[in-house]
Amino acid sequence: MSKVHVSTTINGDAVEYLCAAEETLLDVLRDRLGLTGSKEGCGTGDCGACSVTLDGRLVCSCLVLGAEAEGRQVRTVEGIAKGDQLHPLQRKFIEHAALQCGVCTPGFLVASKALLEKNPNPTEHEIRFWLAGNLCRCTGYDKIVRAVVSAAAEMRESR
Amino acid sequence: MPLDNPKGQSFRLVGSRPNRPDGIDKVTGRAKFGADMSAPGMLVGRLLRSPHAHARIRSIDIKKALALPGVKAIVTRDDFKEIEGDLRDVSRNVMARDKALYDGHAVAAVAAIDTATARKALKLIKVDYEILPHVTDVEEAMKPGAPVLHSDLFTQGVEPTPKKPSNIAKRHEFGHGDVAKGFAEADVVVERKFKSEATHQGYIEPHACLASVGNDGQGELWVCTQGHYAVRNVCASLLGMDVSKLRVTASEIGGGFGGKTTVFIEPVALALSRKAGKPVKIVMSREEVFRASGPTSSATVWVKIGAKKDGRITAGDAVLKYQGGAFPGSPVDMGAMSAFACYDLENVRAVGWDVVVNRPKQAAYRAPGAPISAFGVECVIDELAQKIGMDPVELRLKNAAREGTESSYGPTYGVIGLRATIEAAKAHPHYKAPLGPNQGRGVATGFWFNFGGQTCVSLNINIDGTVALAVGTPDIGGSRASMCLMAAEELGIGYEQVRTIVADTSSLGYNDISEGSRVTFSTGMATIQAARDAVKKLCGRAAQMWGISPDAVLWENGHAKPAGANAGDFPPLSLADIAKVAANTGGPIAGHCEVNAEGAGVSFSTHLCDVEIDPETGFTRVVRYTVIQDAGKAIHPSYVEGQYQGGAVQGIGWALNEEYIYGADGRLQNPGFLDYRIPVASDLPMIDTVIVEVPNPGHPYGLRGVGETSIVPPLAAVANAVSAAAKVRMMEIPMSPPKILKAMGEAPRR
Amino acid sequence: MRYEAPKTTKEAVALLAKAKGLAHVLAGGTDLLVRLRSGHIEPDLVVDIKRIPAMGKISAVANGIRIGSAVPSAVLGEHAGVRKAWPGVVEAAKLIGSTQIQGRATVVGNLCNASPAADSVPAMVAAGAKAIVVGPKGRREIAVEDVAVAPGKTSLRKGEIVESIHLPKRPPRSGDAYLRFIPRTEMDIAVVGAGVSLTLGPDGVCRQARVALGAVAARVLLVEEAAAALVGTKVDDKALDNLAAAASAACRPIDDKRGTKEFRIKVAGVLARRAAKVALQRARRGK
Amino acid sequence: MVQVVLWGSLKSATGGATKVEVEAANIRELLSRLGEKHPGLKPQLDRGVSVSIDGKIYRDAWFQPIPPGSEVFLLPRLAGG
Repeated sequence: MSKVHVSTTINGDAVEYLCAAEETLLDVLRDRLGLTGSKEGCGTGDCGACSVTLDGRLVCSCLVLGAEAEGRQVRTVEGIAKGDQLHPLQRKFIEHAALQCGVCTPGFLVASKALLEKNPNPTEHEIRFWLAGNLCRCTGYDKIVRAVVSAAAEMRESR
Repeated sequence: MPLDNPKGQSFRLVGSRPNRPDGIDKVTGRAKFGADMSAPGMLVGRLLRSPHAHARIRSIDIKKALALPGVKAIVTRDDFKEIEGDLRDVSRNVMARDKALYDGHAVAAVAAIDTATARKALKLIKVDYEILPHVTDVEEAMKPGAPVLHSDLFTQGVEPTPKKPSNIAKRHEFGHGDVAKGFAEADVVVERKFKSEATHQGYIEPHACLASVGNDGQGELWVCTQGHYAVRNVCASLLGMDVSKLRVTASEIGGGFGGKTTVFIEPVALALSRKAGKPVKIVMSREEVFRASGPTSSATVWVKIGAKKDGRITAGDAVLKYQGGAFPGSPVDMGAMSAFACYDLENVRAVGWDVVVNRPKQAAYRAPGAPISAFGVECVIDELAQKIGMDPVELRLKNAAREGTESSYGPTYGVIGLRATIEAAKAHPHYKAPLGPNQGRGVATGFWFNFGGQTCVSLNINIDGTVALAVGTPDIGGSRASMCLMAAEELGIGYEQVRTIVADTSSLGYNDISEGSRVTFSTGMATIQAARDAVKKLCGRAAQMWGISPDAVLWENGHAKPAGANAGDFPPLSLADIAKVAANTGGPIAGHCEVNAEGAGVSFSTHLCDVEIDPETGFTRVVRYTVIQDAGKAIHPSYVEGQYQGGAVQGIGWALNEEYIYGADGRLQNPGFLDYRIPVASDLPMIDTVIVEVPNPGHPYGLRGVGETSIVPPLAAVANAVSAAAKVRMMEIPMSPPKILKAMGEAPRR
Repeated sequence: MRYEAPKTTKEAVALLAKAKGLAHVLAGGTDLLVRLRSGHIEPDLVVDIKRIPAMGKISAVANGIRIGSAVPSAVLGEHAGVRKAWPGVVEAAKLIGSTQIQGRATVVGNLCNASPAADSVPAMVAAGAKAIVVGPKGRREIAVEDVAVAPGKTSLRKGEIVESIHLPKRPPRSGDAYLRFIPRTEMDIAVVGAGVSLTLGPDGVCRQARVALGAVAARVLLVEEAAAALVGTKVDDKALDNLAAAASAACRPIDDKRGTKEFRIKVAGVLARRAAKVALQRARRGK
Repeated sequence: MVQVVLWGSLKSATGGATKVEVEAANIRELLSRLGEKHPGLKPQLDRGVSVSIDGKIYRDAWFQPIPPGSEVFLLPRLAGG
């Protein structure tokens, strides 16, 4: 069984890897590239813990084959902060205690960032529906929604 | 440890909301959870699970699988010695012996060079099953003639002990007074039977571990667990290892809620690693989590409550039947003890039946047992209020337990906050807000014991005056922030100067599991004591430097100072000043505490819930929700609120849409997040919280555990709201739309 | 398993036609990868069609709109032309899974997965959409309702692939809508789905209508009796009552973990009525 | 003498009594005397119990004193989530 050779860009860096045809992008990120920030909560696209963007589009990396990333731009939670500068969403998640166990947090951050890039001023309703594919079992979502609202406000002001 | 100052205390840091110390790790992807660790030469472990609900295992043939290139080890029941005593059932749950007792029960495991090979190997293992009749429903399992799971299970707690085995493991009874007399005095009696389905804790991180056992028999285990010391002790027993030879490190944990208080894959990974001589990682799939970890009980609950016309309750009686899965030990005892714990009753009784069925062995789930019995009791209270024509909050206030009440489970309550939460509910704008069409409001109260337990911490003063605090209770919801706050409060230094870590089992003494809402209470108490121990030593060093008696030194705002003019006139020494010269004054300075923390204060919560029902489809939406709970003292209010909100939402899910669905074949039909429907962000409103603080006399800062009580009232709060909106009493949860629509259709038109 | 990402439809067809063993088309992959990972299927070949330029496009054609098979729902939802002409189809496509799923899932994948509960299918059936099928023997056009023949089974022959969906051009005063019932607000599979498309005359009388129901039978149903209840009326309460009754009467559902027969039958009528009302409003607005 | 209240299902081991009296100054003494006086309780005592003294629940503490006249309850060993 020969492996697929893939050249892609992850968080802005050119990356090459070999993967099995049936291997998912999530497995590649976690097991081959050591990017364990993306989590597997279900493996069926129901929890959003593995959220990444593929050419700017929010997807579950458990439902993308590693081979499909050829020539694409992949962005993961590891690429959200710029060096030692946290993204406003990351800061607001901490400040608002929007995480308890933190395992869903990478997925929420990637998804929230994708939302704010598309809609800088989302309503609570829009945030809740955009994030419906990200499950959190600890917080009841209240503080997560508040953190996103607050980050959006800060980002609009600094624009 | 008693409350420092019963007259009220003021804090410098406790009660503030600083950023958590592990925050950055968790927002950048740097935090390492169970599945995030790897080791050189690591193998992939996978389990073969029974597809049958109940089957005798005649034989297991592993020859072909073992011959597959890339397969390094296979373990079955033959690799686990027979164990008697406490751990027998744990051992049999980890790996089936003579029988597979539920769909998903582990029967073999493979370690191979990669996932594909492991998967292929599992298919090559031939298990010869003799399929047996099964039972998954609690009432069915109690009937004479039901398929019996264990031929050596004889009901305990009944007189005389039966001669025939059955699925009824135990009868519990709690209460006092004379319920028959109480009902005779009642003007109004409400009697109802309720049913609740099994739910899962639904932590987002599946169970995962990485085991490595060397040829010298020394083992290392990296695992997501609520209690790594317990994992160590249990695994060592199951594998016949010395406890000292197994070092367990707790990874970051992606949710537990009680579900990660026991072992499933950990002993298997260790056994595979020992056999293969290489590290083995096992990560459960979500399907395995649902089929083969520890969901909670399904149950039937019968409740009868009688009251005078003025609302005074004269008697309460309940019979609870909880299935605990394939082995004895459902939390029905705690369900029975807590059923009426919110009320001041002269005549009360609760009987609980612990029943085994062909389902995975239940594990603790947030206030185990209590939400189910509270569901029945609080719904009957609601109906009683309607019958008497009394406001449901008033009825609760009239009968609420208070200091001096003989609790329904025995002990007399000390200072408790129940009335304060009910009064706060009554005064809350939510309770007075008008309702829209098709909306209904529900109220319910809840109780939980809260626990203490064995705790050990070590507080080390670093050379620059910062502090390293090592605790042994995994941080499941931000507890490190609370520990930093308490240590800094005691030492009089900044929050940022304390760093709390969760130490491995070889670096710190034994700690009980992070369960029972005990961490902030017990580890907090130990942290305070360790800090006080360190302060004593710091004062001693200062005394030495000043050449005065240690008794003449006091600690204030992070500085050693002479206690008074008689002690001498020395400029204060800061913690950093003393730390800097520690080598010259006697060596390292550290504070320690080893304690079995007692004195946990019970906690109460009152919830308000508004729902709106679509009368044509039964679709139900929670439109407003308020949690009011006694925290004793909130150390980090943000994380206290988080516990209130999270528990409430788990309860909302339980009430509306979450359930284990078994088919006629005894197999679980919905082992995934698609059809096991936990609440998503768009299902919910903001969850309002009110933190009530009635100090616990058994803790220096007055705190009470807050982790569990919040899941106790929601089942009934939502049921009462739905019943009000639908104008028909709902007695089964989850109240999924088909059930609501059916009930509305069958209800007499009003 | 072999992974191929051909650049043309012709190549894709050739790969599938030649394939020995089990071959699957990979569009969004939101169903395929779930089955692949769980071990429910073990294909020998997966043909990724997302590198075929024509399949990734939405284009206006003379007699309507063509949606390529690899167009994800999110992209469809951002397309002003489709949103204006077929809001019901777009809202149905937008109901497939989460935002993350939307970034991948395609309406053609939804169709070829052949689930009776597929959200986009009743809307496309109501719209009178056609599937453009390319195979070793050339190109053919089939009605969307004829693609799925049974749960998990399509009428496509070996080597055939759906290249695009064709949505017809709309006459003035037309509107469509899709509604589904799920117990939560998101993330569930439809327990019942109802798609309605209708066209009004200048006098406000319904001239033409199509009603389709999902998750109430082994296939998505095109319910002619329900459509007949609307045609020739002003879509008043009486017509809507008749529509609801006809929709409920057409259901042949099962009891399962997602809902009961009784519930599905009742709610099918409720949703058909509600969807018709939305479609009516849209038709009245659409000059 | 300490009066101990047992929970309902232990009645069968004490000949129907839910209140029993033993001589004990702390929890360890209490438990061992209970076991001696009512051997039927031994299995449950071995499996683990909690003891409530004046409203405070203790799970393990052998040497916790039981002041004269205390309200003492024997309870199942409890665990949380």
